[in-house]
Amino acid sequence: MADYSSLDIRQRSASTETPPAIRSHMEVAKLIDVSKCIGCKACQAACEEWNDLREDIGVNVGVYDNPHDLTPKSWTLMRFAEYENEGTGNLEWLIRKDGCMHCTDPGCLKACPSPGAIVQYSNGIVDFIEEACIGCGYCVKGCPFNIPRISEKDHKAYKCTLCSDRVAVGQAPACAKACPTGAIMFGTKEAMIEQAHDRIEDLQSRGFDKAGLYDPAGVGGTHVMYVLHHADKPGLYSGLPTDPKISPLVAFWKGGAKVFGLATMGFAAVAGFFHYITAGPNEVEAAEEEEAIEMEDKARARDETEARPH
Amino acid sequence: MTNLWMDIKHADVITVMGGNAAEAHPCGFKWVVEAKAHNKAKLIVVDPRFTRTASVADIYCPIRQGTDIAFLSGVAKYLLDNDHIQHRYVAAYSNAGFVVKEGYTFEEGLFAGYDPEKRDYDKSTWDYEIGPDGYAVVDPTMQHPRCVMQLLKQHIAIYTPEMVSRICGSPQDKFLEVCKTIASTASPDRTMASLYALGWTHHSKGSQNIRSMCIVQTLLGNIGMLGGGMQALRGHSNIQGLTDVGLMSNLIPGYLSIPTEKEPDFTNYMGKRQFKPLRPGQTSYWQNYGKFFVSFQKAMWGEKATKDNDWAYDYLPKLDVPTYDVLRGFELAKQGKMTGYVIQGFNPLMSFPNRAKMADAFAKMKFVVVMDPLQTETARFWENHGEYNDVDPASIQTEVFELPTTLFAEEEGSLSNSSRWLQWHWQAQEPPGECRSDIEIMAGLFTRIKSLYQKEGGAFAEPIVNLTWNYATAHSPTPIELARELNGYTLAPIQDSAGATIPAGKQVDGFAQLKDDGSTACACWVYSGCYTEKGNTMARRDNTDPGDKGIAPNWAFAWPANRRVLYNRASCDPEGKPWSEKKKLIEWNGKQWVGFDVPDFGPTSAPEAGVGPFILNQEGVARLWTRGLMRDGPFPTHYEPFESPMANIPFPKIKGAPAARIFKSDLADLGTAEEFPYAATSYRLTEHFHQWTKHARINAMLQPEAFVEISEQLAQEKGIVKGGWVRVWSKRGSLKAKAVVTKRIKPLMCDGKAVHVVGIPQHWGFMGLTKKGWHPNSLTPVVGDANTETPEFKAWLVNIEPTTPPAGAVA
Amino acid sequence: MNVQVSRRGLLKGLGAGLAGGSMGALGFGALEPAMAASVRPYKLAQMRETRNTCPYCSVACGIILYSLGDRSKNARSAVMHVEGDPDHPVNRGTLCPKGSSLLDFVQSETRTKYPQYRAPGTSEFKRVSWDFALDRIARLMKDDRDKNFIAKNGDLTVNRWTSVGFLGASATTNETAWMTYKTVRSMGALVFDNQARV
Amino acid sequence: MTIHTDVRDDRSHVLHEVKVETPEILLVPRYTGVQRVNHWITAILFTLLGLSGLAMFTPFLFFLSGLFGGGQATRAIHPWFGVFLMASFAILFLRFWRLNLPNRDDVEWSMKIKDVVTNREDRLPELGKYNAGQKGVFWGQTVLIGIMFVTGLVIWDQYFYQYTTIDTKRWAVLAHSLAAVIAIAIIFVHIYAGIWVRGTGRAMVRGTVTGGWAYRHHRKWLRQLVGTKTRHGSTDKHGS
Repeated sequence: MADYSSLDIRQRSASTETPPAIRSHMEVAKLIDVSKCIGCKACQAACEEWNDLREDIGVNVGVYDNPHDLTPKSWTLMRFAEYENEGTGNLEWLIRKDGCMHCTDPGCLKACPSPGAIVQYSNGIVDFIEEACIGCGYCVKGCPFNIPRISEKDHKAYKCTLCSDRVAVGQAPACAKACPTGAIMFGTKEAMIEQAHDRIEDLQSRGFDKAGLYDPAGVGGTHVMYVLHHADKPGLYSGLPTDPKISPLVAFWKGGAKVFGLATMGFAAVAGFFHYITAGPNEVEAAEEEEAIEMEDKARARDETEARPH
Repeated sequence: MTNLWMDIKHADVITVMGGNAAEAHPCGFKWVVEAKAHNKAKLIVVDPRFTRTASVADIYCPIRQGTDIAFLSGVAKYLLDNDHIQHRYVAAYSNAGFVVKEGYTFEEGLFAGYDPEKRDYDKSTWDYEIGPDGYAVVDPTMQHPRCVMQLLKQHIAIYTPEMVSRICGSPQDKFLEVCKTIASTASPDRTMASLYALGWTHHSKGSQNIRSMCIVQTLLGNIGMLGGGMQALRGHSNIQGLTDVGLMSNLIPGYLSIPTEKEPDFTNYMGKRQFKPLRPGQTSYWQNYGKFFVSFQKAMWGEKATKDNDWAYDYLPKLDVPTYDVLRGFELAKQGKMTGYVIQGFNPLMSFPNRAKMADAFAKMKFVVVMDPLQTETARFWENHGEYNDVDPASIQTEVFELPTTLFAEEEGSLSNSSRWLQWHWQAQEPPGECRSDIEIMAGLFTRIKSLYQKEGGAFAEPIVNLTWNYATAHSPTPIELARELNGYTLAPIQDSAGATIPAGKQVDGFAQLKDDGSTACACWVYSGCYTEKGNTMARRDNTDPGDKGIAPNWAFAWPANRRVLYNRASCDPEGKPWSEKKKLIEWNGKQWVGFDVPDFGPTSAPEAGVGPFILNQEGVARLWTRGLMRDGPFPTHYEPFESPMANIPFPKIKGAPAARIFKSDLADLGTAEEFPYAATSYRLTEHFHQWTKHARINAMLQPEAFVEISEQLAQEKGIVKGGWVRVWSKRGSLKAKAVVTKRIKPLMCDGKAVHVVGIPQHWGFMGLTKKGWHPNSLTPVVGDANTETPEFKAWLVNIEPTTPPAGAVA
Repeated sequence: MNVQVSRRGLLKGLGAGLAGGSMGALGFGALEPAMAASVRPYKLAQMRETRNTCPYCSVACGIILYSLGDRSKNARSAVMHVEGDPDHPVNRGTLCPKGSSLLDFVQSETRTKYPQYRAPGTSEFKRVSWDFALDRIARLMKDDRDKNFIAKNGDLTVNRWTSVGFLGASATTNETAWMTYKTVRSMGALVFDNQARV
Repeated sequence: MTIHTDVRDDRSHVLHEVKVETPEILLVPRYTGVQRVNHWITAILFTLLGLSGLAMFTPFLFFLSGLFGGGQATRAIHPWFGVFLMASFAILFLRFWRLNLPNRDDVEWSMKIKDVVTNREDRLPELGKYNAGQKGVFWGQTVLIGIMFVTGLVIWDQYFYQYTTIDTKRWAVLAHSLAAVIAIAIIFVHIYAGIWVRGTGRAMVRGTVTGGWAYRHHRKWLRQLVGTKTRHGSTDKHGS
């Protein structure tokens, strides 16, 4: 049967040729069960350690979130939100692990101008190939989740790779391996959706009747999914977008605009050519040269009469 | 822990109170999450702060720090008033029916025999009535006015929901919701696991906090059960082991005790440790005390410990005070009575209360030795670090030695975890620089001292020069050699239980083989079985788990005797049937006890014999009332912390805990609620481990800078802004930190008055990679729990104000 | 100088310019780099695995230390990565944020590496030899013990030494604990405690 | 006799006949040296911008990044070309904006665009220095270059990332690319016109056009030029 550790490529940024497509593959997914998450940041630590990243030591700004945002050296991050639930009168501490969602329809890949700098493997992982990255930041504009970060050190884009190096040898991503409570699960997308449904049932039995799975259709579904107690209000979880999709601006820029652009330029060139072979050149005739000289002579003559002394 | 980590998955209710398991023990907490996901368990969190544990709880109930006894006594009262107790269990397995001596009283918050001068009790009346047969008198109906059940009812009668709410500031509806949920485990097939840690022990009545929950758990029949028990989540990787091996002033390995002055000779000493059964046919396992003690003496001094010299009884020091614990040690140092301190992997300057006092004490000593893999503040107490450690080196005459040690990755040996597992680990890399293992350093030190005594002679050299030292390399014993000593070995041929002869010089199979005739040596009887003739049982790695009970009996070695769930006999009814099939652990098969775990009981002792399940106790049953065994009373009673924002409501005359230990000078250092209106508490964060991980880059990044947590209301009152600098000070000191203003801390309404809580995490200092900061010990009072001398780190008073950054800090 | 302008000449110039341009462009067609996706190489492939126990809290998670060097005589091994031990019944391969960062504890830049000594009144540590340190400490301890050892209290034999204190660690092995216990107790020391309370 | 078109000198010179074997031709100065240099600097930068920009605009043209030493270099240098182009074009603009102000003739000329493309010059009105088409190119580039400069700054993440939101950047990057392709199309027309209308090229290469060219395409300009030059015809007295 198909496996999910294959690195066959499904999509490749800015490429004119299409990758082989006959093999059958399973898709992977990372399921983040927010209701099991204790915000311990083990995932952050494991990510830094495995990927040989070391974020700078910052300061406290009055919150638990450290570092304060994703950076080229921090590919995942716990975001803490304190929510007073009017319905139950209870305080809820909603802690979400932020990071790349590995969209089925990745805005970053669509936006990327450099051939092969962003690829999507057949298992659904969206990976940045830094060697090919030109640092233009188009992926930042393409991403509906504000994930990629450009390094000021080497001007390349970085983000979660879903530990493609681990998955390739059949291991779970470092964050999933580490997660003490099993809030981060990893497996085939199918299995993860099943797992999510068990969890949702349990949550509903505990009074979270709006519990649900976050696998936004707007981007064709994602390979990182959330189980949320309040699936009806993703915004509660530090601004998780309700209906993320690739911005129409980006879509037009990468779609219509390209066609329009090439067409306009092409048309100008072609039009010129055809005009030349039909209307031909616009040449000055010898007569006109003489007219010009004549005009000049007249003028001089006039001058001289005016200038003659009496 | 009476049970073990994986066992938590069997719980139907989990109460995290006096701890914050999700943050302090995330990987153990996985089993709580497991119980919720697959056993439909309910998680209750009772804490002054809405912690990360609370973030996944079903019920969160706030409580004012230091009022747990009132809360839990209220729960016990609820159980009794509403008859939510497991009757057969209580009747058969607790001392509820035991009749108490005449003369035992409890009035005005004090038990009989209190002496205010000594701050201590004469406990002579705290015992059972002994019948003509020499056994304790028991009233099975539990109706006798002086029986424990009746006394308990009287004792906790005051803790009505109203009273609990007035004292604890917990909303009544939440409190009752907690009671209801806990009560649901009174049925034999439902259990509750209680998870606690320093949140209960860091109080002047820490032991009694825990006792309160023990009473609740006993009434519910949850001790000895799968998914039940009292789970003490120990802090450090081997603090269990350090305690088992007796590294305390008053202990001998395996919870034997160092003699006191009042026990001048061996006979006298043993006389007080006979522990004869208080009920007919009881086991009282401590009757084997002599075997364990003699084997220990033989392990220490070999043939120099003989019957004729009372097994070298005189080689042991005799105590003149109950203990010479750290608090007393540094009190003596402050008084100039200590010459030096040898400190192994420990950072007392940043761990013990009243840092000013600690610094003073260190400066008064002639020498300080610090063995540590990291650069600790303690080793640099004399070094000036501006505001963070404002000292003048020139004025400090102490000689300081910083000795570099290996760490886990560079050494092999065993660690004892909270589940009492001894797990062996192996070396992965060579030590950096000149680091040496603690074993090598201690051996090097000892062999030098020994040879000095051999050369020069000196005060009472015998115990030193005669200490057993049969190591291949004298200056560097191997962990294996030491493990073999811990397990015990025969010095002469002995008979095992089957009658077979074990020749001399063999490892014993377990403590059952230890003798009091000097034919066996054993350093730590509870560890016996860890390194037998069959080999190193601590290194076993078979994780198969029959019946998926979460026992994994062949993984490493658990003391005692590889038993995983203590008191597991109590998981069966008196006839030997499991209370619930679902929670079957062991059972009586007609001939013997069999099951998934090693029975905590005579393997062939039939139920009909009526032996109680708690074989370590003379009564054979669980103690709702502890006789004279606790220094501060046989029942837990609500006392306010020594520094408290309010008076003791039920017992207004009483300040602090009557029998808790406090030194004169420290008494003078206590502040009042007028001066210091806010209730402070200290704690750990999940991103850090004490002051170690501030030396680890990733952790330093995850929580880079010291902060205090306060409510939005207090912030508003004081004009404190999120992320701004605040100064927090107490009678003893002052510190600066960033402010985290949060909804997770709310003012508590206690007796109609709002009490503001100030939370102070404890991971920063002036060494390491994080931003420099202070430890709450700059503020905390030196007060010890009556029974354990554990400092009151969880409840004291402070004041707070906005301030400017410390010199050199980022605004 | 004389300038002669002929229209033909002008045209030629323009044409040539154009041609040059397009020629150039065509020439670069071959320049498109064939860039294949390259996943980061798996870094543990040839590392040595050692079973160990997390030194922090008392859950005692099983960990696997991955180190370079196969322990052959001339190779010096060094831990390069730490991960949870999936066989371990409690943590089942997981690790908390502390455990996940153990590598940075092992490799901490603020580790002690050499014995250091601070003389009375001075303001800095000086690197010293092990022999200097241990000899000096042994001397200080013996001198104090001989001076302050209490053999008798009245007619009671008490044999105690209470003027030098000892603190046991909390992450050292049981074997270390026993070594510490037997040596300290043999000297009759009573001011002896561990980290259990904090 | 010689004609000098001195690069340093931006003043027009006395008209002179050149005697050659072929019929005599009148040479009319159209652009001074400085103007030509300014124009060609702008033109070169525009070309470089076009090539580097197009490389990032569509995969089909990514190969163009090879011209600049690869993607990273292309990404890094493109905005700097833009800054210099902006400067150079600004000077050009200041020189010529007055001459490009539209007038009545432009309207008529535009109405007769059919005759323009079919080379029926004789049916067109007499024109000043520029016709409406040339003015169109001038103003078109002015507007588009303005747009590209501003939007270019918005998406120049290396220096200006923090000043705008991602959504603003999305608008900017779209506007930038659309402006670019239109500008390029216009430039194609501009270049073609130079090929199509014979004798135009030398204006930007040598600085002069033939009298006939001027008479045919910009008679009003020629008239006025002849008039002025002769009326105050003693310019050679001062000067050379």
